[in-house]
Amino acid sequence: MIEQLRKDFPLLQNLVDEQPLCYFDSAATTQKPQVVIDAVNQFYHQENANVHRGAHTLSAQATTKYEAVRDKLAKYLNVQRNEVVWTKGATDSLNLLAYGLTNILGQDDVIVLSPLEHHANIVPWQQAAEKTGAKIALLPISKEGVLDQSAAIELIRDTKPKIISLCHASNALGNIHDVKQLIEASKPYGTITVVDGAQSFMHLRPDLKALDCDFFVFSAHKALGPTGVGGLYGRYDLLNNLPVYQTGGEMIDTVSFAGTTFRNAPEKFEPGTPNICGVIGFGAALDYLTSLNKNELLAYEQSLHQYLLTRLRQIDGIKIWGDNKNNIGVVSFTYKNEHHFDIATLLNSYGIAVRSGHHCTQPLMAHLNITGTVRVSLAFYNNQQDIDSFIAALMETIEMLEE
Amino acid sequence: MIEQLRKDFPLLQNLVDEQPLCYFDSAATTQKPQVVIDAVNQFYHQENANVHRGAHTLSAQATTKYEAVRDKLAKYLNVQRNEVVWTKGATDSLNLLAYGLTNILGQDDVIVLSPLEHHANIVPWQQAAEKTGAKIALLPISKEGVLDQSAAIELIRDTKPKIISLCHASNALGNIHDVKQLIEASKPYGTITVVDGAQSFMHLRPDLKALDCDFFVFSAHKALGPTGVGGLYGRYDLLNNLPVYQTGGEMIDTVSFAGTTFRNAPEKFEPGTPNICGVIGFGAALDYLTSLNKNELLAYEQSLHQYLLTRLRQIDGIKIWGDNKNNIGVVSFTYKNEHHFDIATLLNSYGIAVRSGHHCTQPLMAHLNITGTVRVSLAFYNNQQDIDSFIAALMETIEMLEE
Amino acid sequence: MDINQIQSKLNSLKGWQAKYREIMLLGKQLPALPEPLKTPDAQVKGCESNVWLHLDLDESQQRLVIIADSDTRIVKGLLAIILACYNNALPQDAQSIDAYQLFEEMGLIKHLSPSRGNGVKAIVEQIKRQVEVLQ
Amino acid sequence: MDINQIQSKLNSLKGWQAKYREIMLLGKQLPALPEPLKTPDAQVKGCESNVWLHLDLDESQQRLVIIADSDTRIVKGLLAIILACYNNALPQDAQSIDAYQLFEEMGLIKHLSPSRGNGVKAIVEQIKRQVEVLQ
Ligand SMILES: Cc1ncc(COP(=O)(O)O)c(C=O)c1O
Ligand SMILES: Cc1ncc(COP(=O)(O)O)c(C=O)c1O
Repeated sequence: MIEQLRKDFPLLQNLVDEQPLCYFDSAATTQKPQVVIDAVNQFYHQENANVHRGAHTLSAQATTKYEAVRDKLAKYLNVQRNEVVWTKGATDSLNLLAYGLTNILGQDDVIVLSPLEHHANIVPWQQAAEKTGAKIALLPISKEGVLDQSAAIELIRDTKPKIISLCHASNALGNIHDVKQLIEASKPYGTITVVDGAQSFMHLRPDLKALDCDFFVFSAHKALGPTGVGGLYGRYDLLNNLPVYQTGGEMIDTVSFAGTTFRNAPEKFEPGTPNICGVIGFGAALDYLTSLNKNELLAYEQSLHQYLLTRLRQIDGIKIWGDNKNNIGVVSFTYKNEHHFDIATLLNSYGIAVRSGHHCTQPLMAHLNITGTVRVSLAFYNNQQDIDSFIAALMETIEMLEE
Repeated sequence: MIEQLRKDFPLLQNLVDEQPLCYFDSAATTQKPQVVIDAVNQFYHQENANVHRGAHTLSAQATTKYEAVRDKLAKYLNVQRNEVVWTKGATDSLNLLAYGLTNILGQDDVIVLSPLEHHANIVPWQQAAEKTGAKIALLPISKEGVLDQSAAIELIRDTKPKIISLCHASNALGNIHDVKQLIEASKPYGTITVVDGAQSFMHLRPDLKALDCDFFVFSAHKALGPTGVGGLYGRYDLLNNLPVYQTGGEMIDTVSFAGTTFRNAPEKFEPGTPNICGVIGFGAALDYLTSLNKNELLAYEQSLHQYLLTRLRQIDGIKIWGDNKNNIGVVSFTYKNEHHFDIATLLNSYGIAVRSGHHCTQPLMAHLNITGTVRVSLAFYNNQQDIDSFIAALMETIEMLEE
Repeated sequence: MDINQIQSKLNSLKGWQAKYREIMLLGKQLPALPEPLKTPDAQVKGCESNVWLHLDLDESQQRLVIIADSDTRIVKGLLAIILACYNNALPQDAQSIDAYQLFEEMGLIKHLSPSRGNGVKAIVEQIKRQVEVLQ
Repeated sequence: MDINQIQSKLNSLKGWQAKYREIMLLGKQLPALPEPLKTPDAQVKGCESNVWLHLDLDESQQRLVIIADSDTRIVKGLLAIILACYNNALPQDAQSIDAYQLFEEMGLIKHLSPSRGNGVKAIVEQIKRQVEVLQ
């Protein structure tokens, strides 16, 4: 099956630097299947028009198609269509939220985060905390970077947070968090719960009604879709009660210099011309994803991950960080005192595309007491051959470094 | 020449509702030349990767290509590359600005706008005014919707505004404003000058050093580029002194829970994964535009506009709004008491794609004492044949309405 | 004309111009709403043009009476079609009438601008909401 | 090795692995910067890895003396190449040396990650800025 699916991804068929490519950077951005590229293509060839205001057929059709993707997304996440807002991406969504929730925060109120968060799920909350005098409390994690679930629940009980914002899966280490349990634990305190689903959206296809979170954010480009588009889910009343964020056309009801009134969510949060083509391309990505069996795909990814771990563990001096059991298929490692940049650069000379560095998680790296890792992130379009090539290249890389 | 150029726009070759299409909605969004579609295509086929952090070749190449478009844009606007920020579009840019300039505003400070502004250049300033107690003053316009330049200069002298934000060209009526003169008039008062270039970017190719504005905003999708991307120019010191707006990855220097430091402009304002493919597609649009002679294109657009005006004026009962001399090629009209929606809908049945309504300029419509207009907006890919078809359809439409 | 007659008439017409002509004709036959009834309360949100709508039950028979108007000819014609679907229906039957579906069948939706444009959807939803309140 | 020797050596090597091996070798020959000199002031902004750089004039001849270090082997090797370009040059000549261009000629730029990555550009710009201050 996978060999068939791989053919859907044209970039994977290419040579890079005259070598076949082993793409292990899907946590940064995924490759796009042909159907997504075709949808974008077709839109510009045959359907391009602005949405929502047109009295002409092209505009009507573009609007229908654009809004239909909202339905697809709502279905994917198991929520209502008016509970999903289109944004520029996870970062945009988190900024909208942190801004919108600033006015529920007061002096010494607590925002709970984890040390595993991506900068996008740290800095906006820091800004909100600075403005309001709220405090940020961190869930406890181990030396290896694994969340201590029972201590986490305890911390929630102790701090009774106003807001919890947690990644469903860590981009740096791949750890999957049991956010459902943490959300449950926070219920008695009326905590607003935010899930950063940037990494879980594609791999785990979360059912938000089951997770029972208040808000959820993600980026399309990490889920087979185009760049420049993403989303925010919000439980309708909470969402609609957030203050307006960006303002402009489309999100208003009436504008006059005497005063302006706004629409309800989701329009309220969607000023200006949206990324129409991005949304339509993402619609094709959702169709593609949902045409594939979720459990089969996940099982395959998990087996690849196990294989990768097994092969890596055979190499002396490799240290693997994070939770290797509950993991979306990311391996973050260091080798002795060698610099992650050197390893990644040398691997690249063999056509192995990995990421190196702090992965926008500097506080996590500080906690682990390292400057960064080499990160191998898998998707269902990787195969065992990719991993074999990687291991072979890594062995030679290590040899070169130790010469 | 134009017949050759039209072939570059695949959508214009299509039938819509089994009829040839006359696309007159370029002020809403322009059609895209094949080279832009190809650039997007090629990116996803061969080059797709996240930017700025990769140790692998694909990422390096994507970064180089992405950053090269910043150079192209800077050259197009005649500014420095670190003075341009990528945003989601004009609306996003204006929100960034109004947020960033809020802290220079105090009680009773004056923000000058015109009644011709798009909602995106009104509501963000209203929000800033609400927060600070600043006042909005409006430049005087005529009953037809034309700016009174000398009264405008007087108003600037009288109000000594902290900020002026004006559209370079009106999207509703097409009027071109002599913003250069207004900017000059405001110099003695240290006014921050913002130009909304959404409509002028493509038609006028403004030289920002010559305009001498402090800030300038635009959207790529109105200039042959993809949706979901746009820009903000700022005079470097002013730009760099704006407070951070959205926060997250890429825009930070260091993040820790003890405190976070930010990069300088433009990175400071570019958190998260950008619309990489959108920027690269826009690069192709800029290449395409600049390969065409600016003056020839403008002269052609102006001659089309004149032809359209001449033909329309021959129809009894048509009222044309706005400045018909200094105009980017937009004709906004009403016919007796007929509703713009009816006219536009009937025109559409002939394959004529116009826009009807308030064009996101409700205050202007209120000033003109109408609920909306039918707007015909031209681009260089229109031809005389389009206009002839439009006039013929309009005559039949009027006949139907008067039956 | 009842809704079936309207439907077969529209289906029999070739070309958009003829269909629009018929739709506008239907609109013309719809009585104008007296100005005092064009209140903000009665306005249907989500239409680009102005649409006012009042819904009540006829005292004797407890059947739906809807009166409505629009400032555009075409939307007024669409209103006439919608009203033909619902007027005189029993409230309990109204919920199962899908006027939007009907428009789709007649091929009118694809051509008319959706959601925030012509507002067929908004009008139908408004009617359904008000019927629910009545029950 | 002077810069010409480095250049012809690198050009003669086939394959990326051989080139990187040579670059790392050049790095190994570069003396380590004493820890006290690895100050935040000396750090080059815009590199993903740590790069420290000190620039001065040799007292007798008034020629550039640059010492630098990095915590990665490859960047250290790149530093060695950059230093070979600038060390011993007269300040007035340094402005016309374009090490970045040289890297491009050797085909190294395309392969190494740009701007915020390996930081060749940032290092070269830092040197030019400091030379300007000296003059
Ligand atoms: C003059 C003007 N300003 C601002 C905008 C907003 O642009 P966007 O919707 O691309 O953000 C527009 C678009 O219609 C416009 O015409
Ligand atoms: C866990 C997590 N959160 C947030 C983000 C930010 O996403 P984007 O850069 O698409 O806005 C990322 C992307 O790396 C991520 O992995």
